[in-house]
Amino acid sequence: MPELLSLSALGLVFALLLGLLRVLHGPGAGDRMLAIQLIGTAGVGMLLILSVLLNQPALLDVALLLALLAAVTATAFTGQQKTHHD
Amino acid sequence: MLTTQILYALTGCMIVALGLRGALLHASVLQRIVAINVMGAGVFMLLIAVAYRGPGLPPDPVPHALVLTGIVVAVSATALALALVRRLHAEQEDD
Amino acid sequence: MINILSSILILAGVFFYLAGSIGLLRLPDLYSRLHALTKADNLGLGLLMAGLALHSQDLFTMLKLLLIWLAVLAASATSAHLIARQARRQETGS
Amino acid sequence: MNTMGLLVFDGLLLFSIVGLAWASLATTDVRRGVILFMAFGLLLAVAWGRLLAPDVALAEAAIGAGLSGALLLAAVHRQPRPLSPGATHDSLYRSAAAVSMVVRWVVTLLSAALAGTLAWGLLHAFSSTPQDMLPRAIAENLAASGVSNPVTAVLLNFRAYDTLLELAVLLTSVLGIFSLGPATPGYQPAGPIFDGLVRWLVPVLILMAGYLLWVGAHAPGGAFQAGATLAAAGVVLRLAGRARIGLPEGFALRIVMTAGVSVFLLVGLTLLLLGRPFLGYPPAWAGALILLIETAAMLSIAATLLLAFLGGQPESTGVKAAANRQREEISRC
Repeated sequence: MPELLSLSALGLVFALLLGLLRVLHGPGAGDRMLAIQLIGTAGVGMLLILSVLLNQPALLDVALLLALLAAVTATAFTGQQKTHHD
Repeated sequence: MLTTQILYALTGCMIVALGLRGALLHASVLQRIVAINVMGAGVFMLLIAVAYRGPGLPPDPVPHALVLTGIVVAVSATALALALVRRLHAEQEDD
Repeated sequence: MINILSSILILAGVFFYLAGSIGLLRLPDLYSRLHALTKADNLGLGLLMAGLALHSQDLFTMLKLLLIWLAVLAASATSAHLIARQARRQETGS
Repeated sequence: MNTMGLLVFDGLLLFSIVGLAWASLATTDVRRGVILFMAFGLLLAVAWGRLLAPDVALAEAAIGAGLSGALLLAAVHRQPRPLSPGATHDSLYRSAAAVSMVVRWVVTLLSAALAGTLAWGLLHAFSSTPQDMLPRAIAENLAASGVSNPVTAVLLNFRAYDTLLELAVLLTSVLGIFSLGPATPGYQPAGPIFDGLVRWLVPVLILMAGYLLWVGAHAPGGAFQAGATLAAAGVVLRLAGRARIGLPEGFALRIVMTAGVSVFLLVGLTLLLLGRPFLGYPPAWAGALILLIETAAMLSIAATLLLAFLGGQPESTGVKAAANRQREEISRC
């Protein structure tokens, strides 16, 4: 089982690297933000695997927080600030 | 000597250097703020690597506590810097 | 038996992650990439979670894993939608 | 196989982290740099988890991957767009490289030299026999600290002075931000999809903050992580264009802002009056006192970070009404 888990962690890092290429290439800010969402989900997956592999149950909390805060940054990307006098 | 520890510590050094270079060379103030944050992250990585004791062993909690407070101070310093940028910009517009 | 099933689920999850990220990289435009992304989010993470939950065999851990999956599902569906709409708004230049 | 697999995992993770750090600083497009920096923060949280530092990973997930990204993105959105690609009407936001090639190389070499020196010193330190006096002292005294999470024990008992001063630093930074001007204008009201997200995300974030505060005594978590999560809930409300984002107004706001420092000081001084050292908790009371201080600290940290996101003193409704009245009078003239 540990072998399978470290292999899966490697698979997720590869998914992450592919996502990184999209972050670097863009072309638009929207593409980059989508890739960030993918990196976030890959990060959540890696933390879950690490939590079993390293026997650290607290990493599940980290994964949950990471998932929730990914949504916060997405809203930060879309929020439209009012101009000064309305 | 642990390979993992050395790997992360050396990466921390590299990130510090990258951040320092960016903070000194960038003309845009916002990017300098990002660079200083990167530099801080490198220092955090160094400290966490030093605290690591190997798989299955409890790490040293003191550097963890240091980094924890460091992260919170860094974000408040960033916010203060951004407020300064906004004010500077408002002053320039008035000119 | 349970071990084999959980291994299959975990590997299938990783497969969908990879498929999703390849899609994100190869597909031509933002909107089709969005669909690729949902594969990784929904299927990849879902299968991975199911595999790990079977492996853990602990009720509290299973519940937490389920909660994480639901959070990711809801968050990623909405935020992908918001990002795409924002991108369209910027393209049309308003 | 297992250790080998993890080693490759470490290598690829660190490669991605360094690559993102480099890419976020190599570009002159500020918006792009900030988005890359957010991805960098996300991966750092994974790295801290890998190095068995879940307390730090929680803080990084809330702040590095969340709040500082939101702060910087908001600053980028506020940034005026240059009229044409070459137009640098504003020296503050000018991103063109005005530094000469020679300076560039000298700075690069100096940075590399610094990294080399740092690495050399570290390798030197690693090769000598480690002296684990401090961790051992903590492990031996953990039972008397009132909590069983060693990081919380260091933060709120063994080195409580540092944490008190840190809360004072946070308060100072907010006062600094207040002195620089009013809060940024609010956000447009959210559309139906965004609103649907807000309706479940905000309560879940608040619950998560409560959970992190409670669990911090015996597992990773605590006031800092809980405060940052609570602040994130306020940030979402703000971004959704809500008028009320959970911050109290006027005098109540002052109390919440200073609650961390004042409860900390009050506990310390009371102990001093009772003939104990400053912040030297009696072991029987330590658990309860730490929870009391942490609750106050969480509220202060959340208020501080949220005010930092507002970027200035929030206009209370009374002040806003007065300002509107004044504006109407001016327009009538």
